[in-house]
Amino acid sequence: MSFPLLTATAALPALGAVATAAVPAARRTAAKWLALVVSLATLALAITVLIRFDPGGDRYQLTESHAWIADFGVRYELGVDGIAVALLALTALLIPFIILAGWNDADPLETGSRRWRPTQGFFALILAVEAMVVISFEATDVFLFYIFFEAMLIPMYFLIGGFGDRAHEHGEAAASTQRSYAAVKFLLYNLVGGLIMLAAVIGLYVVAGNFSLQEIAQARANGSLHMVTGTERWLFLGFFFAFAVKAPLWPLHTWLPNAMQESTAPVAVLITAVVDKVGTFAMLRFCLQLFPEASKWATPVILVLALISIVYGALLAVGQRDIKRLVAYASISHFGFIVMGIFAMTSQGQSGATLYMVNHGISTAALMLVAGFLISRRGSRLIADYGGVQKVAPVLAGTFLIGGLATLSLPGLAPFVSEFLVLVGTFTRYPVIGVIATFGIVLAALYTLVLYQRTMTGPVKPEVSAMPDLRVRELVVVGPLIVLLILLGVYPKPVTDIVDPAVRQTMSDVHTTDPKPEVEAAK
Amino acid sequence: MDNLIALLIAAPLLGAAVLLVGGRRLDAVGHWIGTLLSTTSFVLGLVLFAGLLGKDAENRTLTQHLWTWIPVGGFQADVTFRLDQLSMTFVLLITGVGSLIHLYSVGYMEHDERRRRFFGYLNLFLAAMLLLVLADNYLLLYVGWEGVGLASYLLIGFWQHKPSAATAAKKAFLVNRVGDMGLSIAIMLMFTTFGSFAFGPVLSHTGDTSEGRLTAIGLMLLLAACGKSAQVPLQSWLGDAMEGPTPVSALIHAATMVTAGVYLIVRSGAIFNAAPDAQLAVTVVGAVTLIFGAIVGCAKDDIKKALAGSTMSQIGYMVLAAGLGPIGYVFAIMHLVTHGFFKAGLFLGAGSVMHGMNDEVDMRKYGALRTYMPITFVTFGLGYLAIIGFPFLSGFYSKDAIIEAAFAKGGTQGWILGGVALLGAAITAFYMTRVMLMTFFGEKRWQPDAQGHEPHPHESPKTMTIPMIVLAVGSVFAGFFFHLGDRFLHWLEPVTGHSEGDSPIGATTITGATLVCLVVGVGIAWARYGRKPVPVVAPRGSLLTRAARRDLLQDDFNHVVLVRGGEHLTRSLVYVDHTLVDGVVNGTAAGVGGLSGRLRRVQNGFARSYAVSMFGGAALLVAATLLMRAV
Amino acid sequence: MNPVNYLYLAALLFTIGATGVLIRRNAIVVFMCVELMLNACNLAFVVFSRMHGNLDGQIIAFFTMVVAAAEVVVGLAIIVSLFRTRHSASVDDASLMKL
Amino acid sequence: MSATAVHSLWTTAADPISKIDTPKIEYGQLAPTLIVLGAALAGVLVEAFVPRRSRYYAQVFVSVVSLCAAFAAVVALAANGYGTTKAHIAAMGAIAVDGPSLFLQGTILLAGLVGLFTFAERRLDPEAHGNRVDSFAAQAASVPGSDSEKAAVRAGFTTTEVFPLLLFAIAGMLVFPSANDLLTLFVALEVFSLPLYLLCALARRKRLMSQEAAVKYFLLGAFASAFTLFGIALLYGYAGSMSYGRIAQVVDGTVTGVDPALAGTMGNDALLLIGSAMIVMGLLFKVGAVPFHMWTPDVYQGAPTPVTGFMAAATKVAAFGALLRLLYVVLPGLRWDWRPVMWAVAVITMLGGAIVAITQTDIKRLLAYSSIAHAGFILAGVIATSKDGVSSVLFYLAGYSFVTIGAFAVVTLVRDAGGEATHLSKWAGLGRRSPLVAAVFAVFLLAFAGIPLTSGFAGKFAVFKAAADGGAAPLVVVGVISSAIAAFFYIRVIVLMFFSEPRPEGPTVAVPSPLTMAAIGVGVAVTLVLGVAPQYFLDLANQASVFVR
Repeated sequence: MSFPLLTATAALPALGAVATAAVPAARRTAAKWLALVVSLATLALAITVLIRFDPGGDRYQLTESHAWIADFGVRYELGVDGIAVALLALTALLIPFIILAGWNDADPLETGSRRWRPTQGFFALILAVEAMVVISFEATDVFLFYIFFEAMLIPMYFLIGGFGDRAHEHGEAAASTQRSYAAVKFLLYNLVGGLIMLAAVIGLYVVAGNFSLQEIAQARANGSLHMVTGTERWLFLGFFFAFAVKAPLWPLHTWLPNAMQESTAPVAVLITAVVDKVGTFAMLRFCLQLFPEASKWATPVILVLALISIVYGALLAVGQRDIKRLVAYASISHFGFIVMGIFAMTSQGQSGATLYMVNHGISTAALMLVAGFLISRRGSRLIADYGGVQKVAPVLAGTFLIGGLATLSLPGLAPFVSEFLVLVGTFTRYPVIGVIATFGIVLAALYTLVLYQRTMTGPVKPEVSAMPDLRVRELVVVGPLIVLLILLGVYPKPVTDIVDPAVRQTMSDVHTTDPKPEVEAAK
Repeated sequence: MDNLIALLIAAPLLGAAVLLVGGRRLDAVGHWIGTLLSTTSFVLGLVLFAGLLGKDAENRTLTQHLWTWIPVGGFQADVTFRLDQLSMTFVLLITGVGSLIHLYSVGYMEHDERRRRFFGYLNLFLAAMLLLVLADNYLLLYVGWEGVGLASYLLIGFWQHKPSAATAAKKAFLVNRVGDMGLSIAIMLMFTTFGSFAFGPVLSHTGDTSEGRLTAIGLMLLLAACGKSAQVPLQSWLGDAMEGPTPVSALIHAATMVTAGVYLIVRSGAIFNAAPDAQLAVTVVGAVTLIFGAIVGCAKDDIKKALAGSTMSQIGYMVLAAGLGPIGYVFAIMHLVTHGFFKAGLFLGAGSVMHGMNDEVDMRKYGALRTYMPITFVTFGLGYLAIIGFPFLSGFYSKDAIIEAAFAKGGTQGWILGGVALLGAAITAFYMTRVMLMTFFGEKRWQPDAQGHEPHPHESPKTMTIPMIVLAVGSVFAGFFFHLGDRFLHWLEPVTGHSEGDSPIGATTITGATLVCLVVGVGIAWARYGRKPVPVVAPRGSLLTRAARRDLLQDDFNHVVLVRGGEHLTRSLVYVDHTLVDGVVNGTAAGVGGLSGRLRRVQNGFARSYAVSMFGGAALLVAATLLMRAV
Repeated sequence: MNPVNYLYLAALLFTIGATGVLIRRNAIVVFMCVELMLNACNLAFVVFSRMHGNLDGQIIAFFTMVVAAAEVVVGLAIIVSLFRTRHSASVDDASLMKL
Repeated sequence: MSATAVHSLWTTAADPISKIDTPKIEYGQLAPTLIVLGAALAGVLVEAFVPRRSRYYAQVFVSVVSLCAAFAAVVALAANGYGTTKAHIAAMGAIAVDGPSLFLQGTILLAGLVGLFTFAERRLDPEAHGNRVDSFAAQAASVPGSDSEKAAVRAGFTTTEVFPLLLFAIAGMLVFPSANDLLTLFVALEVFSLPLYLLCALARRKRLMSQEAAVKYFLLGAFASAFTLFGIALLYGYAGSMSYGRIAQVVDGTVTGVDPALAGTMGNDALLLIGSAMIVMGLLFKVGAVPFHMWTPDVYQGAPTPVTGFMAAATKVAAFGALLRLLYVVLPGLRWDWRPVMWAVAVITMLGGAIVAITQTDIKRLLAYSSIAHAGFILAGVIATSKDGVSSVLFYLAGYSFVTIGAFAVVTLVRDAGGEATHLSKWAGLGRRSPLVAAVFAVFLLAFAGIPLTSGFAGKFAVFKAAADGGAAPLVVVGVISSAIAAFFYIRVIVLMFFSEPRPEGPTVAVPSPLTMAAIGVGVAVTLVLGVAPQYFLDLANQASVFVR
């Protein structure tokens, strides 16, 4: 038996989490370094996966399969396709930056009991989330996926509720109340989604008798597993609901602004750039493969919801007074694009959506982490509290601008490629929706530039006049992300090459092909 | 030689990267690096130009494939460059005028502590514009297109500490984005229609599809062009863009940015040729903007804004010409080139004046500057003569050709368009004469600036005057040079195609009419501003004047409808999100909580009531069981 | 006499006992009502035993008595300790815990 | 009825007496019960003869040894195939030795053992006059606050009787799910109920509440027993037998239960239906299903916490075992009648428990309502009427009981001057003061909430799967909804512990002896093992899911 690479990729951060949590209270710095080293090692493993993955090979590669809970028809089955590899790499890539960015976010303010170890906890939780996200991307067993899809809520919940920005306009008590509100909201939304999915998972078992994605998909494809139309639709809705909460799709989105607003910037990045991706990823992998007919049936409604998300998220982003909330609503808009791309059922749309997940992860990380650096300097999240920052901290302002430009999908930066692909992919099948979605790019420019203008330009406010520019650690965080944004914007081919075969497979699962261009069709 | 094309772009791009990433270490030499790399690009352009001239007219298209950019299914975007006569023309204009502006900026920005960054942005601007004109497909063009938007954003807002500059920059970007939306929809339409968006497949298959689709594509391209070229209704950013340093205005108005729209329309000629409705829309937009810009130019007291109005109007000419189809394409480009010379010269001159006048921009506070700044006066004067179409200067040839082409459109349309073009010529003469008179003639109306410094007008340093002189030479001779033996026509014809229209009136008559308009315009201006002293405080003016001062109320319209409306919309959506979307969930939670509170009271602590509940439950259980049997 | 009538009697006694539990306040009385219900059951057992012609029912009756006796022991202990603490045997007084 | 018929009744009734055989008792197969019962009696003797000073140790020793021995006996029986191939009915039809009984007996014994640890804990309360004290009253007979009580405390009295009481209760519970006739069922019910009534009254602190709990539990319990008994009488009247197998046959119609002569009056389904409904009601009372649940919160709150933990776990196991056997062995022929009714009960139990729990402010009451909701979930598995249903319920009960005991054990640790600090507001910021205790409690809460990787999830999944397979999909949906509601209050507690600022006058967390630590540790271990690698236990439950008839 070959080395279980995929298991190792998930197990390493899991063990790292335990080890980090076990570091004694006084050795905070050791815990940080340990977490960083583990995350880097995980990245190395993820890169190994990336290298060993052959885009032209089997659909699922590096597969592992072991008996687990035979009684539930559950196997421990791992395997990655191109889409999963891309997202796996993204996750492994972002975690070291998140850890580095949050280096000092969890230093204890006052000592509680002797055993109170928030720093260790913070980094352990981040690694735990990484482990669970990684295994969700790898799982080819629906049940296995579900378990980690749900379980990752717990560490996330503690990260949101337990760690927040230092300063708060209404004092620590109010901050703590709002934090726990945000954490509870996050958990309840996702838990409700997850429980509804649980009902569907059980239903799937009743219908299919096992949870193997490959087996079910195959049985569906060759007709040996017939689902009654109504059943398929209900099951699809159960799955989709959970993913739509996670993604999040309008109108199930309201937990995201709260969660991102109250958590520290690295955690906010973790939510939107890493954890939420599981939702959209799962739509692509599970909804479409398991329930192709129902997916097609639901497409119009989902596209409209996605469209609403795009426009609504962007408009609300314009109306925000809080930097993080603004980024959160922007993310909602972007998730609208991703969902739209997935359900446009064209290869451009789905490749674009996958690429979008990767790019959005990087761009949001860049923007949000810089915003976090900014917020930690001034101790306020309110846009109105800033002004003229570029004068005193030009590098910070510059990186913030690049992050913002990536968010508004400036050509030359990575998100443009994916956004355009999604738009084209949607347009070829649903021109009207594609055109309306294009309005999103104007709104994106509006909220980004308004944010930049209000915080970075204009006369220097007295409170920011002594603001230091980015430190070396912070530059190390932002620099590589920006380089990646440019690289993937100029040369996304390596990623599309990996993703493309998987998307084509998915398309054939759903029995669709790209619409032919008019001229070619005429010939 | 093909491989040099990429270097054209690479040189300024490298400059931008080095200058922006390099940091303070490069402060001392940054401006020279920038100028050098821009000039390098110009030299490369000349080399390529020489190479092209050495080939047959039919084989003057070079392509360079660098790498496959986005390959997804049928969607294939390549990074491929295409250098033909049309792009060559632009390359030379962009790098030539651009390099001169770089040189000029060395002096103009000397005292700005962020000069290095300014040059970085300038280089970025050139690179983006070169990418735009060299791209072989619309998507790559789009990259340059938005790159230009970004660079203009950075440059217009260069003095970010001024809120007005930051706002103007944002506005420019946003309005441009609206146009960009058009371009991206156009690309999507092309993809669904032709399965490609490279110039070759798209432009050679226009005959295979319906006119309706082509019209849609054309209109979307027009929307894009309106954004970049500041055509009505997306012209509003141009005036505000004057917040940027003057070299930036020169660059935007002469060599880059606003010309992009004209390039796009001319480049997509094949589509417009097959979609007459779209063409008509182009001409209408051009004609309206022509007059609109001219009127605005008449009312502005800010020298740069007056020039901005003029740009709008002149681009209107070009768009009008481009809308005329093959009759006009060549002349549109020709006017674009000559305009590049004289408008750059005018702006640099204006910058020179401001440089000497403590950055004062209000022409009412100028006057009698001709003796203090002789070089500026002469170069500005030559540019002035060129733009009003003074015979045998460059503007004369290009504008005259457009007016002829407009008449040649034929029918009522021809008369209307020709008439508008003529009227525009007259107004141009009026407002440019006004600018000239208010700035260089009359009495001194100088005022101390906000800090109380009296202005001491003086001639600008050599780095500034040399570019002005060079541009003045271009303004004088370029038109004649192009016109001689229809050189320009023959040069461009293989790309754009050309057809002679049959004008209802003779060419000589039109030229005569143009000259009459010119004299009338100059005369009225002289009567109003040359003979009488110019008041320092602007008179209230007529309704039209007041409207024109406010950009014909378009900003007010935008403010009321878009800004206010948008604010209301977002605010109400924030409310909706909070109360409705969130409220439903919170309401459900509260409902369950309330139910819980009520049910809780059943548990009243009395054992006997518990027993009642049990007894009742037992009774129900029994009854239900019996009932089940009965049913 | 038809043994079924004894069944009716048993049911009646049971109902009376149950009603007593529901309406009486004194814990001892309540408890006695429970005992009455048990005895109603006993009656039923015996009647059924008689009707079926086997002895099971009668044997059960004995068991029930033993169980009832045990219940009395436990019950009285609890009730008495409650009474000594509160000086009241009202079940309604014992309502510290609610909601 | 003719006179001869009546006469023949008399004579035939008299005959069998002469034929009474010596009862054949399979002592080996009843060993678990007998060991515990014997130990309980030994405990009584210990109480009588061992000096006060060493009674505690003697009692703990006897109890631990007996429970371990009984568990070993269960394991031995199972290993010898009594759970599967050799399953049969022992003790002349009174006791069924089969898979479900052995599984549940094993569970009860382990739960009892862990519960015993919490009973024996003597380090939590501060020492009174140099004597270590446990959670039970110094002298139950003394009036709270009286001089005699003070004297008893001063003298270092402890109520070591709790150990034999516990053993008696366990013995009853062992019999309850394996009872194979109605009489045994009733006797077992009383045998385990009576000691529990007493145990409830024995709290050291808050004795008023403890006594009140006992009174309520006792009166309502007796009331419910009476119903059960009447139900038994009716069923006996219907079938003419107490034996499960015999009644089932009568229900199926394979045997006529009644003399044809009596059929007109007696062979009446009304007897069957009313009788079984009343028995089921008695069992539903024990499991705490709505609307028979109202004793649960009060008793759980008032009883000494170790007792609550034990009771919540073991009673539920025993009662569900009995319910399963009753419904699956005796009344399968009636399932079209009882299924809809049980559907309704399950639905209102799940929803009722979850909804009312939301607004609770006392941690013990909260857990009580949570146990009600869980009873609803388990009922969903019961309703499946399939082998899967049985095994899922068995699995759920095994997982649930350890979580419950563990959770209540944690509750005993959080104390202030008045003993256990059970008001939720006092738990604020516990995560800051004692991260470990809070984390452990959070694990239990997450298991209650059914978060994956805990036993709660595996159990819930098993039960819902069985229900969905059995055609009860709507029940699954309701279950999911009430899970969501339930999640809300579990999360509320977690929020309180971790995200609220600790109060300055907040409670302290006592450091327990290894006994409670073991109880909590076992709880956590079982929760995680059953959550992560449940297959072995699912197999076990699967093998054990066939009832003998």
